[in-house]
Amino acid sequence: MKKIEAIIKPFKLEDVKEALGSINVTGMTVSEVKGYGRQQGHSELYRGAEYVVDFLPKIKLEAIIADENVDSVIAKITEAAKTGKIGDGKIFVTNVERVVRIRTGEENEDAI
Amino acid sequence: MKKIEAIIKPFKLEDVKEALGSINVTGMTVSEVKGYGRQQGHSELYRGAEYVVDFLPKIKLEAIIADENVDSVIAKITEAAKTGKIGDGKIFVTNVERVVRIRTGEENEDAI
Amino acid sequence: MKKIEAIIKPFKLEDVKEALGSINVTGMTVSEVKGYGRQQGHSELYRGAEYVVDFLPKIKLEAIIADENVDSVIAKITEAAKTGKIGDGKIFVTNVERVVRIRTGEENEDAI
Amino acid sequence: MDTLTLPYVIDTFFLLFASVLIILMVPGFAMLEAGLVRTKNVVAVLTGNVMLYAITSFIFLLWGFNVMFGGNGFFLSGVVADGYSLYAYFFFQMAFVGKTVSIMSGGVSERIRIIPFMIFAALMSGFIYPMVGNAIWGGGFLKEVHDLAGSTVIYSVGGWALLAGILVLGARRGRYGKEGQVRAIPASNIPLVTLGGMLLWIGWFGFNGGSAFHIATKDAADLVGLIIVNTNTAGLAGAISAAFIVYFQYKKLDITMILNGALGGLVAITAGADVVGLWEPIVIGAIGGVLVVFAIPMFDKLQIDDPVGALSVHLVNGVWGTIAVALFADFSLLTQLKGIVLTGLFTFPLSYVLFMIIKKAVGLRSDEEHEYVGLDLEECGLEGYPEFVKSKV
Amino acid sequence: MDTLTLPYVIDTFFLLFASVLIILMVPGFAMLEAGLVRTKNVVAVLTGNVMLYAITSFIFLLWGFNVMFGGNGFFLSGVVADGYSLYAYFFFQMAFVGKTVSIMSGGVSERIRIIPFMIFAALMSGFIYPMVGNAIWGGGFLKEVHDLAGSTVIYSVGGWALLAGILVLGARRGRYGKEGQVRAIPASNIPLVTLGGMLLWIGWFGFNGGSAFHIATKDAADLVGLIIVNTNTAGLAGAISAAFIVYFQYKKLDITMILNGALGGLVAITAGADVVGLWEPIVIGAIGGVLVVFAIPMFDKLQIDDPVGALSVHLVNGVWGTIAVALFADFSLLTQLKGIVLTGLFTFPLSYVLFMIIKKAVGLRSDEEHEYVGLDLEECGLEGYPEFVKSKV
Amino acid sequence: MDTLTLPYVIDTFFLLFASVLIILMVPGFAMLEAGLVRTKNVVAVLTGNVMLYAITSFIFLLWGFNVMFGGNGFFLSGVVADGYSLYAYFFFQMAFVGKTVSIMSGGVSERIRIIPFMIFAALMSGFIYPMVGNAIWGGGFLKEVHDLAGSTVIYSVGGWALLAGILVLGARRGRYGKEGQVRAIPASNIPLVTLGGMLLWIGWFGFNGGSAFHIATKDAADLVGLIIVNTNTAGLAGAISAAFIVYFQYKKLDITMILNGALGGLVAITAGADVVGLWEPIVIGAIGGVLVVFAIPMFDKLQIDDPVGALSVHLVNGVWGTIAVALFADFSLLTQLKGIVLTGLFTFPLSYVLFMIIKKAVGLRSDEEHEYVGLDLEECGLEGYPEFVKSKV
Ligand SMILES: Nc1ncnc2c1ncn2[C@@H]1O[C@H](COP(=O)(O)OP(=O)(O)O)[C@@H](O)[C@H]1O
Ligand SMILES: Nc1ncnc2c1ncn2[C@@H]1O[C@H](COP(=O)(O)OP(=O)(O)O)[C@@H](O)[C@H]1O
Ligand SMILES: Nc1ncnc2c1ncn2[C@@H]1O[C@H](COP(=O)(O)OP(=O)(O)O)[C@@H](O)[C@H]1O
Repeated sequence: MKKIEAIIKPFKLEDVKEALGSINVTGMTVSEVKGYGRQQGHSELYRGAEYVVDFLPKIKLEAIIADENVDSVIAKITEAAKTGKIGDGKIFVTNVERVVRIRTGEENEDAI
Repeated sequence: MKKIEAIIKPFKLEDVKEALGSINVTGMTVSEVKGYGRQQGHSELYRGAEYVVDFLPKIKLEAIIADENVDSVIAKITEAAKTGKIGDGKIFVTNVERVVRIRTGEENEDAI
Repeated sequence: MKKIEAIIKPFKLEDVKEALGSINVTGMTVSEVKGYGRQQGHSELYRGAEYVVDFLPKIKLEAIIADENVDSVIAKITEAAKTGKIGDGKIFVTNVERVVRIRTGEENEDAI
Repeated sequence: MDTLTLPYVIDTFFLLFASVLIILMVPGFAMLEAGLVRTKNVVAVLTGNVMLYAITSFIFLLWGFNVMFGGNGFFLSGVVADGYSLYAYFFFQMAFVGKTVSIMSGGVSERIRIIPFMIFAALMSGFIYPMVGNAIWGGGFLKEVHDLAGSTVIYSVGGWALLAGILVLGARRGRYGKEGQVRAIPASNIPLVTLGGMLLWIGWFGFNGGSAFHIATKDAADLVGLIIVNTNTAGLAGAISAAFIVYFQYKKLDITMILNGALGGLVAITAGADVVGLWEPIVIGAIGGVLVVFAIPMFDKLQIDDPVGALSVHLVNGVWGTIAVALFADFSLLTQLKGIVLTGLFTFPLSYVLFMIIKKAVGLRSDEEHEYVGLDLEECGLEGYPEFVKSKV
Repeated sequence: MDTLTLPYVIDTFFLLFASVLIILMVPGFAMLEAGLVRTKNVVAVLTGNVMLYAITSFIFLLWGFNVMFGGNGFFLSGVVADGYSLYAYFFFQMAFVGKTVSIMSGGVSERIRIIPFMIFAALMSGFIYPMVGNAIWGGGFLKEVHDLAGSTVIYSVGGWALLAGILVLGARRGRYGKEGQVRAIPASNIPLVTLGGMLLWIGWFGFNGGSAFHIATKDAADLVGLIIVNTNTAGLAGAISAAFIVYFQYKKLDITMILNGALGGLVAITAGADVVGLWEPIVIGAIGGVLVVFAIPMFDKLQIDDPVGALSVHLVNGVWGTIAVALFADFSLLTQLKGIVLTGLFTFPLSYVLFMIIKKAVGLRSDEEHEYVGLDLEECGLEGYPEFVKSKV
Repeated sequence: MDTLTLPYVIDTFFLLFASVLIILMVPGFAMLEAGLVRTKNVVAVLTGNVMLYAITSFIFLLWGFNVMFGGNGFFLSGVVADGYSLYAYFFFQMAFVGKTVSIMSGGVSERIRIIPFMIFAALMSGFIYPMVGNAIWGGGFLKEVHDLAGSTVIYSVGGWALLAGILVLGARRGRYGKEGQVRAIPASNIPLVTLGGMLLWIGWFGFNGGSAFHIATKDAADLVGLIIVNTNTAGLAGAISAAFIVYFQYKKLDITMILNGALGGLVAITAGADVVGLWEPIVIGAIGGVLVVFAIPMFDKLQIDDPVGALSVHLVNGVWGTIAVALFADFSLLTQLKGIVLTGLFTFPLSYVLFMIIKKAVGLRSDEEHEYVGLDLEECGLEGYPEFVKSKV
């Protein structure tokens, strides 16, 4: 099994969720993160002093999937999350050795 | 070393923490996340329009542990986090190649 | 490629960011987490009842980097995040199999 | 001692007291609306509320008051106060003017740019409102219409202008799906909404009570007492009826609906609190609450996107309250309807045209990206609840 | 001009002013309590506070006022006002009635369902409170008890009913460990708590000051001035004494304790602010603050779970304040004690039985799962600070 | 009926009304400042605001009032009230005293420890303020200075003491970079800031209006009306001018600047609202708003770290407002300057020395670690918005 971590723009979450649903990936966990990268932070103003906000709000989406789905999942996420503008985010793939469903104790592919 | 990631129901955190403490796992990092899965989101009402909340609040617990503890940790988490109802969550195991304790520079098992 | 996860004290984030910038690591994702470890939680008071706060605020910093940079990145983070007091945090290294830049579809080292 | 001046003194004091209550509605609207929009648009709403109070009051001081009450120039010159201090009279009237725009600011929120909206606010307080006000309250050709404190003059004027504004602006992006389905966009901060709603409720005692203008005779004191009790009763009835209906429909006590119900009741009683007895406000307010609960989804069905429910509260109930005067007291229905219709015919097209002109001239709506990111950063340079990973320390 | 009516006018105006201040306590309690509960129960608390104001006031308008002040039917008929407008008199009394339930709503929060609680609120405002009020203030058989603005009539009545409610409901799940250890459940929003506490403090000037009913003679004006100064002094003293003790015990300045100390002082002075001099409120208030700091952990030891400290503030200090009248002014201790005891003996068992009946009939407490998830979603369908990953846009 | 006492009654009522508005400034300052600091210091700021109200008022009751107005001992003894209740007079004056310290508490926030600051608050209300107040308002040697409600007596006194406090304390860690660059530290809660700002604005009507002391003649009523209108006008003008400049400089409508501009205008009109006509407050207030926008970065350039902008609002405009009296009305510029300079020469060095003594004796500033973690946990034992992973349930 693989873990897909995608850092995306917050307003793209719903689109990505639907895109993944269309290929039957219906389990995922998301969190609010802040990202730092090529996308220039904007400068904000606070009572007369300008300052740069380096870290921009992003959503991190994590989904554990079966090995054979990696390509299709990456394709779907890329398609749905893309705006073409800098800061669209990244996808990272790592290996997962074991998965357990707490409710039933099922393991691995059955537990996804 | 392995990283154990457990997605659990928020009100189970304290129980899981204690369960892990009982087998001397006393380091962990937790964060607030939102989960999407089989557990149906509830529908909320907002000024006359109903809408579905797909993403439910969960806690993500991460603990790096020695290889030999994987089974006991999984067993303890499963036991403590289980309510038997849908949405209890998942445990994912991944491999960790190196660990460093920032304060001392100690590495790997010494650093956990 | 490797994923570096560092759990650090919140007020050290800016120093760590600058330290990484100095070796040209300019992409990273951070999130607010709570940590439990050797550092004793402090006891708070709430209307006449004392209670222990076990989980202390930390920042989790994740950066995907090329294999050859692991040592220098660890060195920089350790240096910048260290206060020498308990609770300085940990660094974890895991393997990343694939990286995709959503905007361009570039993969792996090109996408970091 | 000259006791002859005491009624002058007491009425002046009373008007100042009422004015202060009305000005409490400024933070009232600001908190209500800031709580009802998404976090990313909170500062824009707050800034709009503060600035519109400043701008509308300022213009009213410069010439609006003068236009409305038949003065002869600028500032207060030539306006006559009837048995109380002219300053107190001005202050009381000035406290009103911003309300017509306050009620709009929630309805156009989350997409309107602040400066173009302030231009409209200036036009509203410098022209539209003083002209309607002059017709009904300033002794003009609608002076037969009974509208104690402004169900029509304030609330439906603001409501018509808001409707025009929403039509020109369009809905928030993503609010209505491709097949016309309505997507709820939840509020960001319910305690603020509740605080704002209660401050408005309390401000209304000054709003309606002060509109008696006099308290310094036994009859006047009784009348003020009656008005305030009736105002409160209609608010209670609106809250309770909205709660009943919303619970009946959805099995949930949606506090945003309940508060809007209360405000609907308060708007509805504003025209006639002085000419009805103690039980009529129960009916008037309860119907007000019901109207709100049904009007909110109706506007959504028409894809008229009103983030805070202001049309349902202020426009619908402004009309209802003005009609209710004829139903529950001895006033001509025809006259009341004439007031309603002519006000609408004057305000709506004029506002529509003005909004169109502003749109062409300087633009009205924030661009797509800023709408996603939130207006706060673009318009105000700050966020409502900033912090986290922001600065080194 | 008829100057003879001016005292009538001034007293009417004064009562309206005082009433408005008291109604500021509605958002006051709402903010205080919403800030003290956990985020997941914030909306339920807010909804309860708004609805209880609506329901109790409404019932008081329909018949409660009539029962309490010896009228002859419904609404205001047959009640006689003494030298001021009957409407203002009603409005002032109506502003009081909700308080008896407001003080309960924090104490039963985080587990009580809203609708059963509203049933109790209706019974409180329609029966329990008017009957106690009639006995003490309406010229009934406890009329010798000196209780200016309701240390007993309002605060201990609410307190006894709250105690009954808490006993019937039980503690929040997880509040007390298996071995009886107390687990702190921290508040969610301290700025709201502070805002609410200060609004209550300010409302109290109307609460106690208005209870003089007259201001329109030199003596009356002095008395009102004295009452308001004394009210404030007791609040100050309660805050300072609570701060001292809490700092002495824990080396921390716990603001929730300090504000509760201030409120304790305010409750304590409510019975006798008119019959003591300038220094006695210092003692009365300081003792009030101390009582709060010690009573809160005491109730916890008894496993009586009161999320906001309402029993310590209102019940304990309601009793203390009523006794203090006899200690610091020339009133019979016996009479005061009689008032305290009879009120308790009437209110506590009656409330207990009513809560039990409601529990059997419709259920009182939210089920386990909803208590974990929070009452907001189940009861109100919304969250206090919604947002994040909620809707597409 | 004795109508001769009615002016006494009306003036007493009026002073009580004004006092209540002023006390609304307590939550006003608390919300403004709590919103402007970082989340980790919110509770410390709230606790400071509540405690300073308690302590300063208490000391003023015990002897401060007596010192200031030439009494003969403690409490109110020997002070003479001129045609209204002595209690109301005391209450009104007591409502003022805390303000001198409230305006400081934002400026020294995020690093000062609460208890040492309370020691200073006690000294301020027991000595510094009563002595300056006595010189100008109590018939002392500066009684020629025209300062209606305290541009100098309240705001610049508080401002000088704040400047001394900031110099003794030093800047927040990390505020200024090694090469002197200024690092912005954003606010935590803008809705609270707005609420606080508007409560202050409304409180100011009582602050300045009440400073007429009398309303019970036709002339007095007109004067009070004029003062309140002028106060409001200066606030409007300050908000608008600050908005213009801030938009012109940065193309953003920074609400914290706009609100500070409004407060600057309000401070500036406080000395002379009673002696100017209707248009002068526009100029005075607009200049006040401009001064704020330029003074804030100026203090930063001097590395005088004032988290909320209090020096720019209160000290700078306190001085400007006192000068403006001479520019726009018929008063001696020399006398006004004498008042300004002597007040500064008295307050600043004395405060500096007192802060130094407190620093040596008990320490003034929180240590480095607590400053990073936030003062809330160390000083108060709680956090502003606690929750999350805190307790089992
Ligand atoms: N090396 C990295 N490690 C972890 N996260 C990264 C890395 N590089 C980028 N990110 C994340 O991806 C987001 C987008 O990256 P950015 O460089 O701004 O634009 P783009 O996605 O167009 O290359 C960043 O905000 C950050 O959250
Ligand atoms: N494939 C997955 N990848 C990542 N997280 C998942 C996945 N499936 C489920 N989760 C997480 O686990 C939680 C519980 O899953 P769910 O399917 O609702 O119930 P159950 O745990 O009983 O199978 C989800 O809310 C989500 O956070
Ligand atoms: N085994 C672990 N797994 C995951 N996170 C850990 C682990 N041990 C510690 N941490 C994280 O590192 C932080 C610091 O650890 P702690 O033991 O308090 O001090 P130190 O870093 O000095 O060893 C913890 O707050 C927690 O977030």
